[in-house]
Amino acid sequence: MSDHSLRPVSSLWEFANPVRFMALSGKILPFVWVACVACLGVGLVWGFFFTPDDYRQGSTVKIIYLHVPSALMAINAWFMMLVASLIWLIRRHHVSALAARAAAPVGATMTVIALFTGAVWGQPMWGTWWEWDPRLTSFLVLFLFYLGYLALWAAIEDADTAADLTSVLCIVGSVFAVLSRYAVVFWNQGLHQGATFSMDKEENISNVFWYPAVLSMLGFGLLFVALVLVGTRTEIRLRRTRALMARASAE
Amino acid sequence: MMRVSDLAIVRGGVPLLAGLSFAVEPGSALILRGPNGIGKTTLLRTLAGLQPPAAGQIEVPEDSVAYASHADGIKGQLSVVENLNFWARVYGMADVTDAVLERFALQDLRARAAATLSAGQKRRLGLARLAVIGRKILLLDEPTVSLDTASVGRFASFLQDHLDAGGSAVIATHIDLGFTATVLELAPYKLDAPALTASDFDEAFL
Amino acid sequence: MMRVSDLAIVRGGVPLLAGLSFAVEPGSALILRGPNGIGKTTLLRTLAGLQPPAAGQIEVPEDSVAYASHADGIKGQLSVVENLNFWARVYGMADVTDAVLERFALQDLRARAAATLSAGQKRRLGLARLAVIGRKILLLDEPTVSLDTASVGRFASFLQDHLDAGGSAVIATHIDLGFTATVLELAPYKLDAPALTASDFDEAFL
Amino acid sequence: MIALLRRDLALAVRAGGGFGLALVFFLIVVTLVPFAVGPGQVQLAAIAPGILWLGALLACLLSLDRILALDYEDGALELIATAPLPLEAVAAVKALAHWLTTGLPLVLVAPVLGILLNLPGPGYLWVVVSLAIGTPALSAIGTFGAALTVGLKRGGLLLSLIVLPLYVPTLIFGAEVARRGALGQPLETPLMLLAGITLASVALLPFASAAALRVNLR
Amino acid sequence: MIALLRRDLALAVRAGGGFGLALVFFLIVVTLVPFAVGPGQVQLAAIAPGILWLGALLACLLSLDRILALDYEDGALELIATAPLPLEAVAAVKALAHWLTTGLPLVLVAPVLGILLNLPGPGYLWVVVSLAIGTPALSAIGTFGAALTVGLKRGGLLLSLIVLPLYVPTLIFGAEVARRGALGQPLETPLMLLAGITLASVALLPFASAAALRVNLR
Ligand code: HEM
Ligand SMILES: Nc1ncnc2c1ncn2[C@@H]1O[C@H](COP(=O)(O)OP(=O)(O)OP(=O)(O)O)[C@@H](O)[C@H]1O
Ligand SMILES: Nc1ncnc2c1ncn2[C@@H]1O[C@H](COP(=O)(O)OP(=O)(O)OP(=O)(O)O)[C@@H](O)[C@H]1O
Ligand SMILES: [Mg+2]
Ligand SMILES: [Mg+2]
Repeated sequence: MSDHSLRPVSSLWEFANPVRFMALSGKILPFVWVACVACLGVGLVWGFFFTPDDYRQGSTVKIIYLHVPSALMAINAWFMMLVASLIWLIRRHHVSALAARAAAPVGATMTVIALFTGAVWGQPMWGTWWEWDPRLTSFLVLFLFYLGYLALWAAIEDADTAADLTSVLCIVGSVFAVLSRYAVVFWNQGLHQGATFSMDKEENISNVFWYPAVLSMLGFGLLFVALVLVGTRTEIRLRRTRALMARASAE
Repeated sequence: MMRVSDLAIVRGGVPLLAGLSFAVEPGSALILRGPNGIGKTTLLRTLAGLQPPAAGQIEVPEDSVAYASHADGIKGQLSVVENLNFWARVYGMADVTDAVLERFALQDLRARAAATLSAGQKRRLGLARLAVIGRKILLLDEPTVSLDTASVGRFASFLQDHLDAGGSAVIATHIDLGFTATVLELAPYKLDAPALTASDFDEAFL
Repeated sequence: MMRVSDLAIVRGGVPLLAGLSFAVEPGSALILRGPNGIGKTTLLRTLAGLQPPAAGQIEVPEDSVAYASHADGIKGQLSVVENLNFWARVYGMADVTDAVLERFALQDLRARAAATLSAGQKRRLGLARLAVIGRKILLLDEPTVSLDTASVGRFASFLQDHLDAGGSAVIATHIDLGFTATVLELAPYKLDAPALTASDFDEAFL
Repeated sequence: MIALLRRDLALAVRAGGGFGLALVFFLIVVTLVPFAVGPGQVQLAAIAPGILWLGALLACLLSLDRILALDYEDGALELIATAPLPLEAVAAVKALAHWLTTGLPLVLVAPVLGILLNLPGPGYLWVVVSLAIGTPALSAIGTFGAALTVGLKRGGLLLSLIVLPLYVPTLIFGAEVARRGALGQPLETPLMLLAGITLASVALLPFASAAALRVNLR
Repeated sequence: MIALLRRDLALAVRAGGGFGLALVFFLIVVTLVPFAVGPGQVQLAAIAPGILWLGALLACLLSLDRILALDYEDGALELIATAPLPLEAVAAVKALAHWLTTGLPLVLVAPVLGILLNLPGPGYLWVVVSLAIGTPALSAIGTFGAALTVGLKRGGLLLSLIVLPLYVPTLIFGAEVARRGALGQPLETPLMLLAGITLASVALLPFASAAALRVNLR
């Protein structure tokens, strides 16, 4: 597996070569982990212990350091799966199929974390665990998409078939996910009182909260990258072992 | 008519046969022989275009192939005649004639719902489909399963007429059909199946 | 062992055969022969107790009969060994042994999900079931369908051993299994099917 | 293609076919709702348009696995795939047949069930209109889901799982049209959006379905 | 019998088995309800116990045809019927396996879904209790329906049609217990009736199921 991993990279697509991918990802993975732990550690500790309580929300505001990053990564993970699926369908690079597969559980977990922290937060804020707010609702729908995607992967045994079908589902699903988002906003527009607490705009948030928030977002991003790399590498190793054992027993 | 060169086939990620080359001329039939599990069904599916070959070429005139699998694709709620007419229409042919029904001894069963046929009667119906769709090259997977001797003879005579009319056929079978045809033993092309299966997908990671 | 007297059978309201009397002694096999649709499957189902006879008696020791139908009752998601063990346990027998697997040439496929077997391999699995459930009287409906010659031989030798051990069998088949057995031609017992079928239910109104 | 459509329709109306059963399921779901939520008149009227849409959607859903699974199991799908029909056309015809045997009857019977739920007066028209416009999308999306899961042993529930999130936009806009209709509010926007979803699904999804079918038959 | 139970459970958890999917269907139905009826808090809370029961019932219903139809299609049911197991026991085991893979998970997940529907506080306990007591009846009744329709080509919807009316009493008492629980009203009577239905179904219906099976295999 060694020689062509040493050649200089002439095109981005070369990383789609499993050998090159393994070599490179093996090298950067430790750095990603270190950076991830650093960002998360500093961001969360800073956020939890060294920021003042919000005057309206008290200490519950601190959940934002988990909630917002996980929510962002939940969406980004699906987007990454979409790109990877397209690459698999068009260029048939096996690594990208496995990367999409590895991203799905991570993305689904992020969605669950966002939903859960949101619910925990909603209890003191809105006095209810759940509110059919458009944003929350579209997250719930996103979670359903993740479930369907994962279930389809799990139900198909043949790897090629599974990769093809899940890719098709991911693409069609993306279109419908965007549609759902608009539908949900439309649906709850008139009924939901605008009073819902929102810090959507950056001006609403003071720097004391902002810096640790950025750090933990970065940390979650790196965590996602690291987990996807680990997942992809494990899958690649698994398949390589299977292929090697198959060859060995054939000889 | 059908020309196959250096074909290799794979099923469920396991390479089965490789280096197959043969040609089937109009008016001739090729019989595939080999023990259970060697890959006859897979080969016929590949020739029918249902799965891509792992290597090699298949040349075959467009719209000339008909495939008959282990299963007959019969709709139990439709009658015998309705089943046949459906296939005839899908292939743009005329409805089934009495001659065809008689040929496959289905005339008494014509209005019977196909679900109530016995195993051999169902098989006869499945084979009669080949007579109404007007295709030249027939790919047949164990066509005589469940048939009694009289029906086997009937089917052999249908096939002989088909060949005489310039058609051709590739047939996987374990029994003797009683007419002259080239026999292709598949055993020499067999790849030793690995005990542990590696799919194409896995191979990409070596 | 099994004693049948003056049996009549009906399928879908149509009387098929009548006046059948035979006995199958321990150590002997009976082969049912007849053209497609005469009623072999129906007869075997009746003997297995799945449908009541229209007339006549069937005497058979309790808990001694095993039936193997056209379909094999295999669960595709379970492995070969899991399938066999399930049946063994249902019949209160010990798990499948390597000897049985070898006998049916399944040893290399033991951990394979049954869905990925070829037609003949599935059939071998279906037949291997008969070896693990420990029943004396086997009712077999076209057991050799899809089997290659080697497998047919293997099955015949299993059957011969079963008979030598004092078992017995009733077999519907169109081909020659290559061992000595009484042959029962069903054609003479055939009833001419009425063109319009009256079911038992309708008959009650006459 | 016409042969295929006619066969599918014939199969549906034969004994054991799906025709009428989706309808009856719709009827039953709608009947069970008052038992489940309690019989307060006002409350029922308020949720009536939504329940009608939900019931129609579930009835549709239940009949999806008949679209392709039966043909797959008895081998007919392989034979159809090797026949001289483009698979895209097969997928479109299958969706059409499903709509004719399921969606259309649901549309026609919805007003009757509206009575059971105390649907307010002007609601009838808009329930029917929204269902008529929306159900073709349900059939097209459902055929896509059926094509994705056809190879899998009894993919029934998996099929539901995959299809239901895809149904969300159609359901939201459809129910919104019906609800606004019942209240006499303006409903142009959701109506246009609903029509857009249907047109796009019907035009584009057969291609995705055919791709999935090809992979599954491999 | 234990072999049969173990096999059914093994089949359910294998890839393509039904396990977990009923759950997900439940989740989805409950999620779709607000889309259909609109997001008003008060209204949702009022119908929450009923919707949870209806969702559980439909999820159960969808998985019914797996109980026997798969075994029928591949011939295993005929072989099981000729095996030395009383058919009554087979029916009971099949119902038990269905409950373990469907009803039980539904009971466990119901409180979580209650949150989505703004179920009032005391409701959680009684939703769980009523489902725990009621779902075994759903499985037993469902197995009977499955046995009645097993011979019929894809009896899926017909099965629903036959089973749904049989589910009505269970649904009424179950939803009543849950609703009264949510409102803090006395609920002994419906609870006793619900328990009575379950006990009777579980004890007696396997005999009816076995009789139906015997006829269908004939
Ligand atoms: C299950 C419940 C919830 C879900 C699924 C959810 C989802 C999301 C998502 C997707 C985002 C990121 C979107 C963006 O940045 O544009 C977000 C951000 C946020 N959410 Fe939630 N949320 C939930 C509950 C809550 C609750 C209860 C509150 C507060 C009372 C809340 C307050 C916020 C805030 C302040 C942000 C940050 C917005 C920003 O950084 O621009 N969320 N939530
Ligand atoms: N479900 C059914 N309803 C009505 N008639 C049926 C049904 N199944 C079979 N028949 C009819 O009953 C007769 C006997 O069928 P059976 O399956 O017993 O024949 P068989 O001898 O096993 O034939 P084969 O050799 O083709 O398997 C046939 O004429 C068949 O058409
Ligand atoms: N779906 C599948 N997944 C994985 N392997 C399979 C699958 N179907 C068949 N196989 C395997 O592929 C090989 C070839 O099967 P195939 O059905 O082509 O054999 P065949 O020559 O037709 O045998 P038979 O005479 O028994 O019908 C067999 O070893 C079989 O076990
Ligand atoms: Mg084969
Ligand atoms: Mg027969």
